[in-house]
Formats: sequence, C-alpha cells, structure tokens
Amino acid sequence: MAVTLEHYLVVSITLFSLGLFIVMTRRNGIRMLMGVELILNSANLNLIAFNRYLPGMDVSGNIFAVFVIILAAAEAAVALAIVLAIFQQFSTIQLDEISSMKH
Amino acid sequence: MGNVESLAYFVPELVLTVTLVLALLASIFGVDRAKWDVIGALSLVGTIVAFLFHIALYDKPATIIFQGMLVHDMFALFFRGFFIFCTAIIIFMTMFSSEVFSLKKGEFYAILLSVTIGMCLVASSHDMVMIYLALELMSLGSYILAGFARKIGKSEEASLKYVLYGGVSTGMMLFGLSLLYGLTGSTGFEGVRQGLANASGGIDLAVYAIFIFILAGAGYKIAMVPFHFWAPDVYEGAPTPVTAYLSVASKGAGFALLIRLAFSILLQPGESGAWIEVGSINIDWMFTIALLSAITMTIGNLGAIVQVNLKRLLAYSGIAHAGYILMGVSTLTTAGLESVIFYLIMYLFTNLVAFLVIIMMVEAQDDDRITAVRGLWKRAPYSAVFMTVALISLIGIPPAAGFVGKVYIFFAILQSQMYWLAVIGALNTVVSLYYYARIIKAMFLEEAPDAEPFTLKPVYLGLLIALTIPIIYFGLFWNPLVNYAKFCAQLIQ
Amino acid sequence: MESQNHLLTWMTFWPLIGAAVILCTPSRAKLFIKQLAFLFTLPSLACGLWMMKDYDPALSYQFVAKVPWIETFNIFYFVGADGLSVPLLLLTVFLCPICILASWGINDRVKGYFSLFLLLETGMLGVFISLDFFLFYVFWELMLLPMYFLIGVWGGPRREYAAIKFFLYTLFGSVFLFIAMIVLYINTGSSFDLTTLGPDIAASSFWANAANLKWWLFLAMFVAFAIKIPAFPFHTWLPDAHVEAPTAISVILAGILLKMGTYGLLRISYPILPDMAVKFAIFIAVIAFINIIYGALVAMAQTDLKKLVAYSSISHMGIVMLGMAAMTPAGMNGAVLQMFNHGTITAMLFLLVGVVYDRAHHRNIDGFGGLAKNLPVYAGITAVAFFAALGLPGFSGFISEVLAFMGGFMSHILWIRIITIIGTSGIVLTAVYMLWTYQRMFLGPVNEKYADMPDCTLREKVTLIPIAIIVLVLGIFPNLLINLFEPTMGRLVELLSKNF
Amino acid sequence: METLAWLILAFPIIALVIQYFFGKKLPRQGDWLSTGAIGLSLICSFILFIKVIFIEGDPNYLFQVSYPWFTGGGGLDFTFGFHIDNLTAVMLMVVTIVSFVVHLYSIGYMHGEQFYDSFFAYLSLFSFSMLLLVLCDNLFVLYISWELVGVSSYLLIGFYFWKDSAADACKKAFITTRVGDVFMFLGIMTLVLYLGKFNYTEIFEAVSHGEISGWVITVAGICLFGGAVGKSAQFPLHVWLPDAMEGPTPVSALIHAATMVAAGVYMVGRLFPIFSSSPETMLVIAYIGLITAFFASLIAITQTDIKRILAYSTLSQLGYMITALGVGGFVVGAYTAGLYHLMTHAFFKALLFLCSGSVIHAVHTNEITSMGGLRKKMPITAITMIIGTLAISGVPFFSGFGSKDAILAGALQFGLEHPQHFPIFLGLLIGAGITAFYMFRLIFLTFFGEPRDQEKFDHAHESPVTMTIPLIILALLSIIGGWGLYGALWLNALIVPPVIGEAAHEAAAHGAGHGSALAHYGAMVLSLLVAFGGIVFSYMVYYKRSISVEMLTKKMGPLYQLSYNKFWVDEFYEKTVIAFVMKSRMVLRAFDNTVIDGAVNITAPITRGTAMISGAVDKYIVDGLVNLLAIVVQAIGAVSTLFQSGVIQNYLLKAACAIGALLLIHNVIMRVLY
Amino acid sequence: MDALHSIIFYILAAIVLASAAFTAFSSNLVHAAFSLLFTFFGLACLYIQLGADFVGVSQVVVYVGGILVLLLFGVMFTGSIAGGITRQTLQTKWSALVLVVLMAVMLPIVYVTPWGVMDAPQDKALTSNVELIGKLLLTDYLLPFEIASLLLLVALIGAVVIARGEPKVQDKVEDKNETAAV
Repeated sequence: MAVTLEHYLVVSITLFSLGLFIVMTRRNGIRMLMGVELILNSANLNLIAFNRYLPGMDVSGNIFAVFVIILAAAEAAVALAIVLAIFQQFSTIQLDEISSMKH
Repeated sequence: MGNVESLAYFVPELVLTVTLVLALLASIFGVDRAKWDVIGALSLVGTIVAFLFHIALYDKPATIIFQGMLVHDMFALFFRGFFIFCTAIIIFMTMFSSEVFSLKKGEFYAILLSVTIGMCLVASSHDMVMIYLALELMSLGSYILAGFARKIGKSEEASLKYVLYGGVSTGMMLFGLSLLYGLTGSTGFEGVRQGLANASGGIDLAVYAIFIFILAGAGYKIAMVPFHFWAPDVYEGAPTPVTAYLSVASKGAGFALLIRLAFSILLQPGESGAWIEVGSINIDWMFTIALLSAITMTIGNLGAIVQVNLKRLLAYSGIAHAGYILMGVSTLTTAGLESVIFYLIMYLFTNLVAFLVIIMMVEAQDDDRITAVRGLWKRAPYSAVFMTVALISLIGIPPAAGFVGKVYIFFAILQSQMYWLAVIGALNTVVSLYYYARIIKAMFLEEAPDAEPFTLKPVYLGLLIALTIPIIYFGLFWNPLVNYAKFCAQLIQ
Repeated sequence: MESQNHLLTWMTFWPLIGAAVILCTPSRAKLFIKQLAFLFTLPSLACGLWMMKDYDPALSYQFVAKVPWIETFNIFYFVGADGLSVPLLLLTVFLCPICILASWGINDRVKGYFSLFLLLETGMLGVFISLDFFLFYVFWELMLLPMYFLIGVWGGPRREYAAIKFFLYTLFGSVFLFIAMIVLYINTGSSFDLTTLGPDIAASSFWANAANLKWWLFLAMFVAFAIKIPAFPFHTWLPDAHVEAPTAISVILAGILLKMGTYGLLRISYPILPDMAVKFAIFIAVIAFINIIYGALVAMAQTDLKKLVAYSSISHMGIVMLGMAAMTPAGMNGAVLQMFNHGTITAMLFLLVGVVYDRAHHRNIDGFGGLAKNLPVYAGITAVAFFAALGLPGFSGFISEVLAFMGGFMSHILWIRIITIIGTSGIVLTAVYMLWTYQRMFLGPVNEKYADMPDCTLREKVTLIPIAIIVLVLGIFPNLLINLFEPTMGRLVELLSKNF
Repeated sequence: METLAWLILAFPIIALVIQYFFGKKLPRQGDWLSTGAIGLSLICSFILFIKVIFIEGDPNYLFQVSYPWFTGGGGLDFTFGFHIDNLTAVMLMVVTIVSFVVHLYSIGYMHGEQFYDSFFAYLSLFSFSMLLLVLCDNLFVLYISWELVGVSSYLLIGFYFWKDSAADACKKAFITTRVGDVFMFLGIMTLVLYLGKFNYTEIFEAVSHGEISGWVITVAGICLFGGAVGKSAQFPLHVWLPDAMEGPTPVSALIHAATMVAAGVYMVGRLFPIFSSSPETMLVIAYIGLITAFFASLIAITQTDIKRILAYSTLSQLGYMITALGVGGFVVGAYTAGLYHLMTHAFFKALLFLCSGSVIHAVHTNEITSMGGLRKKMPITAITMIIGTLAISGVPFFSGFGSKDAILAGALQFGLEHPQHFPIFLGLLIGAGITAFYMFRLIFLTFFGEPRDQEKFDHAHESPVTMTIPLIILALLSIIGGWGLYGALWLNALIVPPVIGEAAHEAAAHGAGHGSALAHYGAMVLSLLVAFGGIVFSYMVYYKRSISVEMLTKKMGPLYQLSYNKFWVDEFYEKTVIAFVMKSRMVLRAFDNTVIDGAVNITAPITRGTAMISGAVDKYIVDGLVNLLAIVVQAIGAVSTLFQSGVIQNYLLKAACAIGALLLIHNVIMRVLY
Repeated sequence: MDALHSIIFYILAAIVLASAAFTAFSSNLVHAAFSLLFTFFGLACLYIQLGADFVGVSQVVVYVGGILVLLLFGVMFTGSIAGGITRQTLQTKWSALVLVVLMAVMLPIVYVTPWGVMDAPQDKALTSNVELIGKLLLTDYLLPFEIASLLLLVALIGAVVIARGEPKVQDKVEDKNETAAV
C-alpha cells in the first residue's frame, strides 16, 4: 500500500491523542510535560508531511516546524523550572495534589 | 515591505525591547537592590516613550511589513496602544506593590515587557508562524509572571496550572494551524485565505475542526468557556498586578488573536459591514461563537456568585465579560468589531481601577477576600467610591463607561438580529449585579469589627483618579470613542 | 434648531450641583448640610412654578432643548415637557423639599445621605423631561444606585435584602427596556427620538410586517415598566423596599418612582407602539384588576403599618393601570390624575407612618390603639390621608379613581368593562383595610403605653399640611390639574383609537 | 334662587372649616357657630321653600343651574349645579329643620363631652353633605354627597371612638354602606356609558325618549337602588343601622332616623323616572322594601334597648317608604305617599330619638327593662314621646296617619289590580299593627307602671331647656305634619310623580284609578283597625298586664327567639362564613383574629381569609419564586464552580471533552444537513 | 522505491507510535523518558524521509539533545525515578472515552477533506532544503527569527528566576476557600 498523506496524518493524530491522553491522565508533572511535547511533535509531523505533499517548492512548513522545535525547547525549560519550583515548595510533583485553589 | 524599511513601523516594539534589555542589565548590576525602584521607573519611561512613538505611527497608512510577517493597520495599532498603556499602568502598580518579590523586580519588568511585545505582535501578525511565535512569547512570559509572588504556594500553583494549560492549549492551536497549512499550502494569512477561497468544497468539516483548535488557543487567552478553567486559579494565585495584567491585556491579546485569525483567514468583508465566509465554506460561525459566548458569560456570572475571594470573583467576572465581548465578535460584522474595541477600552479602565483598589486592600491588610472590604467606606472612603464606580461600570449602569460598552455590543448583536443572545446577555447582566452588589454591600452596608482605617498613598489616589475620570467621562461623552472604534476596526485586506 | 429653552435643564441639574456642593462640605456640619440640601431643592421648585407660567396645555412639547450629545449614535440631549410630564415634574419638585424636611432626623452619615438624595432627584426629574430614549434610559438607570444606597445604608433591619431586591428587580426590567430601545433604534433609521419614533414606525413598511417583533418589544418594555409600577407578579420588591427604606425614601419611592412605570408606558410604549398597546389592553387590564384586588387583600393581611401602605400603593397603581388599559379619554385622564394624586396621598401616608415610628419605634398596627384621644392633630391628619386614600369625595383621590373606573367602564373592549365592574369592589376593600387600620390604631381604648406620646411637631406639620392642602384643593378643583394634561391625553387617545 | 342655594350650602361648610380648625379656641367651643350656621341655612331654606311652593306654586316648577366643574376628557364633562323643584324645597325644609333642632338639642345633650368642638364640626359636615345631596343636579355630585354623608356618619357614630363598640360600629356602617355605594357607582357608570350625561334632567329626557334599552335601564336602576339599599339600610344591608346606635343620641336622631337614611328614599324619588322605566326594577324595590318593613318590625317587638327599638322601627318605616316608591311605579298615589311618609317620619322619628335621648340622659341606661313610670319625673319628654308614638302608629290627626294610610292605599290598589302582588299590602298592613304594638310597648314600659330600677328612677330628672325645646318643636311638627289626608292630597298637587315609561303605560292600560277610591277607604279603615288593635294589645300586655308577657313568650317561643335574635341575620352571615372558613385552618386563624364585628363580620372572614391566603401567596409563592430563583442561581453557581476542581488534569479533560463534543455535534449536524 | 518507502514509513510509524504509547502507559517515569527518545528519533527519521532534513536534524539536536535531557534532569531532581509506589494515573476511563470520540471525529476528517496536495508527490524533487531554509530565515522569516531569540532569552531568564530558590514569605491566611455565604 502506497504511503499517502493520510497515513502521516493518522500517525500525527494518534500521536496527538496520546499526548492529550498523557496530560489528562498522568499525575506526574514531568510526564505531563512529555505529553505536551508529543502534542507539539504531532503538529510538526503534520507540517512536514504537508510541506512534502503540497505542490511547489515552498518550505514554509519546514520553517514553521523549526520554530516550533525552538519554542518547544523554551517552553519545556520554563515548564520544567516551574515544576521544580513546585517540587521545592510542595515536595511532590503529583500535580493533582496541588489544588489548594478551586471552585 | 522589506525588513529594513519596516523598522520604521516597529519603533515602539524596538523601544520596548531596548528597555527590556536595559532592565535586565540593571538587574544584573544590582540596581534593583536600591531603595528606590529605579528599574521600575526606567521601564515606565521606556513604555511611555514607546507609547509616544506608537501615537506617532497613527499617521502612517496601513501596510504589510516585514515581508508579510506583520501588518500595520488600525486594528493592530489599537491593540498596541491598548497593551502598552496597560503595561505602563501595571508597571506603575508594581512599583508600589509589595506583592512582587522585590529582589527580582528587574526580571519582572523585563518579562513584563517581553509579554507586551508578544501581545503587540499577536495583534499585528499576518503569518501563522509569526502569530504562533508571538502567542508563545506572551504566554511564556505570563507563566513566569504568574509565579512571581512574594508569598509561597499559591503563586507557584497558579504558574504551574497556567503553564500546563497554556502548553496544551497552544499545542492544540498549533495542531489546528498545521492542518490549516495543509489545507492551503501557505502560512501567510493572505495565502491561507486565498487557499481556502480556491478550495473546491468539502473542507467544511476540516475548517470547523481547525477553527475549534484555534479557539482552544485564543479561548484560553480570553478565558472563554470551556478553556477558562485556569483563569480563576491563576488570577487568585498570581500577584495582583499580574492578575490585573492578565485580566486586561492578556484578554485583549486573546481577542486580537481570535479576530486576527478569524477575520483575516476565515472571513472576508461582505456587504454593509457584514463579514462572510470565504470560498465555498458554509459554516455557521456566528452560532458557534454566540453559543460559546452565551455559555461563557453564564458560567462566569454564575460562578462569580459563590466566590469569597475578590480576585477570584473578578476572574469569574472576567470570564463573564469575555462572554460579553464575544457577543460582539459573534456578529461577524464591522459593527461587532467596533463594539469589541469599544468595550475593551471601557473594560481596561474599569478593571484596572477595580484591581488597583484590591492591590491597596492587599497592601493594607494582606487579605483579598470580600470580607476584607467590609466597612471600607468608613476606613478609606475614596477607594470605596472608586471601587463602586468600577463596579457599576462592570455591571453596566449609566453613567459609567461599562454601560456604553454594553450599548455598543447590544447594538451590534441586535443589528445582526441575534435576539436570543441579547436576552441571555441582558439576563446575565442582572445576575452579575448580584455579586457585584455584594462587594458594594460589603463596602458600604457592612461594618468591619476590628479593621483599621488606612490612608491611600497619594500616587495611588492620583492613579485612581486618573483612571476613574475616563470611566465617567466616556460614560457620558463617548462620541470620540465611537469614532475611534470605527477608525480602529479596520483590518488590512 | 430654534432657540433652546434651558428651564428644564436647570430644574433637573440644580440638585446635582447641590450634591456636588454638599460633597465639598465638611461632614461635621450636619445641620448645615441639611439646610444646604433643602436650599438646593428650592430652585427646582421655583423652576417648576416658573414653568407653569409659560406652560400652554394646548401645545405638545414645550421648553424644548435639543442638543446633539452622541452624534455618531444620533443621540441628543433632548428635553421637553408636555401635559404628561408637567404634573409629574411638579409632583417631584414639590415632594423633594418636603422629603428633605422629613429626613431632618437623619444623623448618620448625613453628607452621603443628602448628596445621594439630591442625585436621586436629578435622576427622577431627568426621567420626566427626557424626550430622547437614550437619555431617558440613562436617567432611568441613574436613579438605581442612589436608591440602592439610600435604602441599603439608612434603611431598617432588613435593608440589605430590600435594597438588593429592589436593585435586582429594577435592573431585570430595565435590561429588557434596554434591548427594546436598541431594537427600535436599529429598525427606525437610527433614532432615539421619542417624539418621532411613533410616526416613524407607523409609516415604515418594515414595521408594518413585523407584528411579531412589535409584540415582543411591547412585552419587553411592559415588563420593565411593570416592575416599576409595580404590577403583579413583579411587585414583591415594593413591600420590602418600602418597609426598610427611611421615611423620606419611602415617600420618594411611592410618590415618584412608582409613577415612572406608568409614565414610561404612556410616554414610550403607547405612542410608539399604539397597535400593540391596543392588543395588550386586555392583558394590562387584567393585571390592573389583580393589582387592585390583590393589593387590597394583601394589605388587609398586614400587621405592619408601612407594609400596609406599601400594598395599598400596589392597589392604587392598579387603578392607574386600569385607566390606562381603558384607552378612553376619561380613563387616561383618570390614570394621570391618579398618578399625581397617589403621589401626594401616599407621600402623606408614609410621612405619617414615619411620625408614629419615630415615637413608638415600631409599626405594628395592633400595638397602638386609641391614639386619637391623645394625638388629635396626628389622628386628624391621618384621617384625612386615610380618607383620601380610600377615595372619599372632597379629596383628590376620589376624582381620579372615578375617572379611571369610568374610563374602564367606557372601554371599547367588553372584557375590560367587566373587569372594571368587578374591580370596583376594590373601593370597598380599600375602605375596609383603611378603616380597620384606623380603628386599630386610633380608636378603641387608649393604649396606656403611648398615653404620653407627643403630638406632631412643627416640622412634621410643615411636611404634612402642604400635601394635605394639595389633596384637598385638587379634590375640589381637579380641573387645575386635569386642564394641564387633558389635551395631551386627548391626542394620545386619538392615536390609540386609530388602532382599534 | 341660585344665591339662596349657594347660601344654604355655604353656611355649614364655612362653619365646618372654622369649627374644625379653630373650634377649641372659640367661646363655648363654637357650638353656637354650627348651630347658627344651620339656623341661617334653615332661614334660607325657608325663603326658598316659600318662593317655590307658595310664590311659584307650580307643580312642575323646576329651577336648574349648572356650572362646569372639570372635564374627564372626550366630551365627558363634569358639572356642578342645583336642581330645585318642589321635592327639593320640601326636602330642604325637612333636613334643615331636623338638623337645626338636633344642633340645638346637642348643645344640651353633649355638654361637657370631650371633643365637643369636633362634634359640631362633624354635624356641620353632615348638614353640608345632606344639603348638597338634596340640592345637586347630577348623578356625580349626588354620589359625592352620598359618600360625604357616609363619612360624616362614620365620624359621628365613632364619636366615642375609645369605646370598642363605637369604633366597630362606625366602621361597619361605613363599609356596609360602601358596598351599596359601589353598586350605585356602577349604576351611574352604566348610565354614563350609554348616555354620556350626569345631569338629572338630561338623563330623564334621554330615558323618556327611550335612548337606552330596557335591560340596561333595569340594570342601571337596580344598581342605583343598591346605593339606596345601603344607605337606607334595607334588607340585606340593614345590619349596620342598629349598631350605629352606638353614636350619641342626637346623631341617631339626625342621621339614622331623619335624614341620612332617608337619603336612599329621596334618591329613589329623585331618580324616579329612571326606576319607573323598568317594571322589574320597581318590583324589586317594592319587595325589598316590604321585606325590610315587615321583618324589622318583628324584630322590634322583642328588643329591650330603647334606641335599638327605634332603630328597627326606623328600618321598618324606611321599608314602607321604599315599598311605596316601588308601588308608585304602578299606582299613581303611592309615589307621593312614600315621599310624604319620608317627611312625616323625619319629624316624628327625630322626635322619638330625641325623647329617648332625653330619657337616657336622665336614667343613664338604654334598657327599657330598667325604666318605668318616668312620666312623673319627666312629663315633657313623656308627652312629646307619646305624640311621636301616636304619629308613628298611624293614629288619626297625627302626621303618620296620613302618610301611612296613603302608602297602604297605594299598596292595596296595586294588590287589587295585580292580585299576585297582594301580599305587599298584607305585609304592610300587619306591619302597621305590629308597629303600633311595639311602640306602645316602649311607651308603657318606659313611662308607665312602676319604676323597675328605683335608684335610676330617683336620679332621673327632666332635661334642660335646650333639649326640651327641640322636643316641643318636633312634637308640634309631628302634629302639624298630620294634615292627614289633606296633607297627602296637598303634596300630591305639589310633587307630581314623574311617572314615565313602561310602568306607567302598564298602569294606564289597567286603568288607573279603577280601584282607587275603594282602595283608599278600604286601606284607611283597615289601617285604623290594625293600629288600634296593636295599641290595645300592647295596653293589655304591658299596662294592664292582663296578658302575661311570660306566657306570650312561651307560647310564641320560637317566634320570640327569632325576633329577639334579629332573625339571626348577623349570625347567619357569621355562621355561613364560618362554615366556609372552617374548611381551611389557615383561614380559621384569620377568622379568630377577625371576628370583631358585623359588617366586617360579613366580609371580614372571607376577605381577611382571602387576604391571608393572598398574603401567603405573596410571601411564599410570588416572593418565594423570586427567592427560589436566587437560591437556584446560587446553586447553579455552586455547581458551575464544582467544575473548578483545582486539578489541572481535570481541567484539561474537560476542555478536551468540550472540543470533542463541539466537533462531534457539528459533524453530526453536518451529516444530517448535507 | 514505493514499496521501500512504504516499508520504511510503516516501521518508523510503528516505532513512533509504540514508543509514544509506552511513554503514555509505562508506569516507570525513566522508562517513559527513554521511550520518548525513540519517538523523537522516529519522528526525525520520518522528517528526513519526508525531505525535511534540516528539521530532522534539528529534531534530534533539540529534542534528544536538549529537551529529553532536560526532562531526565527533572526526573532526577524530583526524585521520582522509582515509580509504582502510588497510583500514577487518574480519570483514565473518561480520558479514553474523550479521546475515542476525538479520534472518531478527526479520522474521517482526514479522509474526507481534499487536502491541497499534488497529484504525484513522488515527482517532487527530494533535494536538501537547508540552504533555502537558511536563506528564508534571514530574509522573509527574519522577524520571527529575532523574536524567537528574544523568546529564548526570556525563557532563560524566566527559568532561572523561577527555579532559583529564594526565601519566600509564608502565607498567613491558609484556607481562603470556604464557600461564600451570600
């Protein structure tokens, strides 16, 4: 079976869903960050795949993906710093336990 | 326009960037250990200078700059002015607030300025790459700002919730943008719209999904249901100046983002101020946004009723107001855009006054619950009066500015014959009275058993007066603002 | 635009100036503040009297000033007076000084009280002079806040509940008014002009085919006004607000605020949507009937004197509505006359309640008894007020009730006639609760507890007797007032009758 | 004529104003002022009377003037004016004379009372209202004066307001009569609705031209008559009058015997063309009158309170008048007879009341069972009272004879012409006998025999001159009024019965005067017989004691009870109402609180019950709904914040859930639509 | 060529999805982190297969070299290497349900939507686009490039500010979240 764009999209959507699943179900903060990375990667896969299959020699998809990678790194750094700060304060990164503000 | 020529249009942002760098440098050299908040003053001066440059740019004609990355149009100008003005006020607030950890004030101002730059870029983006970057720039800064409080615990929690929620939301939006790229083969807004217009049909489902994903990103910024969950927690936990900033500027940026994307990509101008779908797309955007707006304001207002914390209450109130403003968006007309701009101006002054009073409350008593304002009229009569003005403006009762904001929005939606939405909006106004009046009640009708009177710092009083006068003045003479809103509701085509 | 007449503007904004002046006065000078407040209500009264000099009942809008306000929205500062507003303006400027006098006993946060009061006066006068819908709405809402504070801060034990209830109810109504206003504006070529909206709609082909929309619009406006009136079932804010409010504020509430509902119907709903007014007539009449009977019955069940008076207001406002629903000349004139008369009579009643409350510190009707023996003056004035309230000839209330009922009886709609016939039983019910109350309070054996209660003071007499005189004079010479608005109402009825 | 009319009205109202505001400061608390004012009115009335009756001497004389008053809009103009004809003139005389006499009498009777000044102010108010009622020329002013009379009655009955019974009675009187007033108002409105006029003459003209249809005029007539039922205390709204005796005796004489209660009769007479246009109305009037006349006289037999006896006799006599007017629609002489009786009754009933007042003043009790033999102590009172009694009993040469006889004659003639209505005559005839009986019972028990309460007897003394002079004046009038037959004929010439409309046609068709002579003499003979029968029976029972009261009581047991308890009408109202009310506990509670008095007893439990219920509705349902709404809003608020779990993963789940839902719904909709 | 292409795709897709799934379901955090390594690598390979060599390399450098290491540091700092002590997941059923719905909605969209693709993507030359990207980054995308640098600066400062543990004031008012009594 020839690989078409749809194949890549299915992979990407599955990846997206797995990422979403992680952030929704995992209590551990770092694991949640991994989920976020998966979501970003799924978008990147989209961008690259589209760029490949779209007509023309345009590389804007690739450039978009590059920026996404940079941003992912920055975001991961900040988020991790926050998680670490949380750990310092609460001695846990089971994030559902940190819910002093609600309602 | 080429990159170099474009710099002429970019001066305010450049000034902000320079200020940012200067603030960082000053911080490194330990200036923030000085008794007097030098960095704050520096940042304030930088913002003011940026604002002045910004005003000077009004004369320039609308154009696309930075190789299609940004636009210079009235809409972008409005938001830039809005953000810089708001930032200036927030810097001013922060300078006199003890909530922000004083040893890190240099960094605080720097990040605040970076967020402002991000917001300005969001409002003027003309490319998906650019808008995503700008969004991330402002978001990252906001995550950090939320964690800046002097006290432990809540601030970190706020920051954490914000970053995770924001990360997922922007991720979803990115996913949507990537699909949009796939549909049209372009990242520039013009190309995207062209691509959608040229599509042969059958893309409705995809466009709708993309739209929803984009809403996830924009909606979380404006605290729209169902992407509002972070707002109450973050508002409560963040330092009050940051909360004020999030509730005004960040919300504005969210609207800028939503309108930019929706009106530059999915819609094109039609007859008599109405905006219509591009190409063969046939989706009832109006209803979707209107529905979300109705749910948003209802949830916001109902949620606010049971709150005890003032900041949290204002968070819910902010959600409700996001719903009101979304009503204006949902019309998909130029009048709707005008009403959004108009309302945001009103909301800016009103909310800043309210938060300023809360900051003072927190300064004086280290307590931000409604019970803390009991008997405020006797203890600090001026702040009680100013708070009341802000609250009646939030309720939407003349002669406060919030009223005319509502007038404009209702005008827009009724012109689009969305009567059901108008009725829901009206009923929500009534519900909102219930909790706003609770604050008024606490200030005027209840007695604080052991609270002591406190005096206003003169700077605060001056700022309060400066912000309150527009509330009343624009509530009575809003003609210039209408003209301004009409002027600003022009997106480049 | 011909020359502008600023008389009404001065009349309306004098109190506002007063409020500003009071705010600048040191709060220790309590007596001075009171005197100042009183002084600042007088120019408005003078303006009102001056207005009478030039007022010509035969013409329609007079003392007109029309200045662009918000050009982009075609909003004008457009004020003027016609036969409908003149009586109410007079009533307002007349009652306000009296209420200031009646508030002389306020000693807590005097500055706030009197400045809010003056602000309230501006709001009330503003409603009556506005000929621009938007301006009307601004003034309409402007009254809410002072009223909220006046009830909420200086009211009785349940003041907070009463104040918020008042606020919520009124806002609930006015948001619908707001929507209706904007819908009208949008669909009538962007006009807020109350004087031209009606003709515009009548001439427009859009509106000719929009019966459904008109129906809803009328309903929306009716809800807003019905809450102010207050019409059943929107009336429950009224007893609470009246009972908890300080005396002078109860007077203002009952005397003037309630009139705004009916005024709004006559000023806005009827002329703008006359065809819908005719359609709604029967509905209004039914509500009027319920108001009359239900108000009287509930009044009878009260033990709190103030609550009783409050419910009597509901009953009396029902008569106003009945007259309006009839849409006959007599009915309309009766309604407007009753608006004025109820204003004066109920004002008296509330002032009287205040007098006895100041002395006994309770208002339980059964807690008195035989007061007439030791307080002859008070009993006498109360008798006048009660008799006036129950529609005794010789007092003004009688004429207006008769006119309203006659109007209802002459209605073009058979059902309204029948409703009127049953509604007249309200006359008896009113007599029952009024006299019964009078008996329990003033007649019978003397309650020893209050044997040495002092009679009315000079200040109280000064507040009460002018109203009593007006009540009497209008009872004997109702033409003094009727002539003012009869031509205006005639035009309105003519307009309505085209739609039958 | 105009000036006179204005003056007649002006004197009392000026007196009222001065007296009300400055009465206390005037010498003698201003009693002279009110009395003088009504005296001046009397003089003016007298001049007017002379002018109208003797100088003009025209049976159809009518002076009418009207001034614009105010406009109701749409051509509905209200006027004020005078309608002066012979009836007015006669009535004016009656009112001013009785009023003046009562003023005079009050100076003595009320001496030293608290609020003496107010009393005279109220009397002035009453005089003014009554004169206005007589003089006015249109229905609207009639209604106004009607109400004013009611309120002055309220004030005067409640004069001893610190007594609960007085306070109850005045309220009961006002409210009961107001029920009638509402009907009257509706009647007026009906007429105005169809004719657009208030003026008597215009209305009469319109009616005679048949401008309004039969049933409308019937409805209007019956409604208007409702007013008379209330004010003249006709069955079933009669309950207030006996209680009204709580007022000071002069008040009872003035208002509740001579003038105010006669206002209903006067009104029927005045508006006769309206009533007589509809035979149905006339019959209703006649029978209502008959019922009242007959059963009030039955009640009077067993009462022991002197004023109550007189009150019931008043009821009964008013019934006669009303019946006469009702019959007057069919028989020519009856109309005049009724009005004639109104006049004569005014004098002798005022006399009787003032006499009773004199007696009460002397012995300080109302109970005739505690009196006896008083004729020795107070001869003037006794003689004048006997004159009054003879008059009311219809003894020849006294005023009552002529009028009552005329009424009976009318009824008999009517009965002969329409045999189905013969009971009217029978009832009236028997009533006449009973009247003679109970009035002489009163006389015998009060003035003859042995004193039953020696102590009271010892303290009794003749009243002062200010009280006896009025008695003498009235006694004279009671005799002079008895021109007997001639009087009736004289009046007949003056007050032409305005018989118009169908009833008249009917009468004409039956040939009026057919049995007229027969009826006249037959009635005279019969009435004389029953009157003397009643007197003799009374003499035997209460003077000679040849028939034991106890035995009678025993024999007539149930009947006695019936009469003694006033046919249980008050109780009937109460009991039926209670039975109704018992059904709900809620209302029962209301009832407990409210069984206070009569007229409100009629209405109070029901209205109060409804009031309680509607109050509860207001409090719990309408208000409850609002509060419930608040609670619901609050609850929803709480629920909506429950979403705010504080757990970040949970927030994300909900957001994702919303996205999924939105997409799903949209996709499904798209599938369905396209 | 096509077949080879397909095989490579399926293998890479399998690696990516399997490792991502392991990341999602593994109870050991360190294992999950390492499994993520395969995901990133797999994705990088997919990128390269799709002709995006620059992105692929960047992916390896940034993700594997940067982010993953960062995450592992995080794991170690927070001492959460040893998993399985406590419950690690919550609301799995609901999440699964939501995701099933989401997938069920999204997958059809993928197939019914006429993406603006070429008829024959194979014809498109697979040349290195590094140069083009580089050019564009410094011309058309210069502003985003600069902004990205600003963003990185902010992220750096922010991360430092937040992570640098400084003494903070203890919150006085502990429980402010009692339900409002209106």
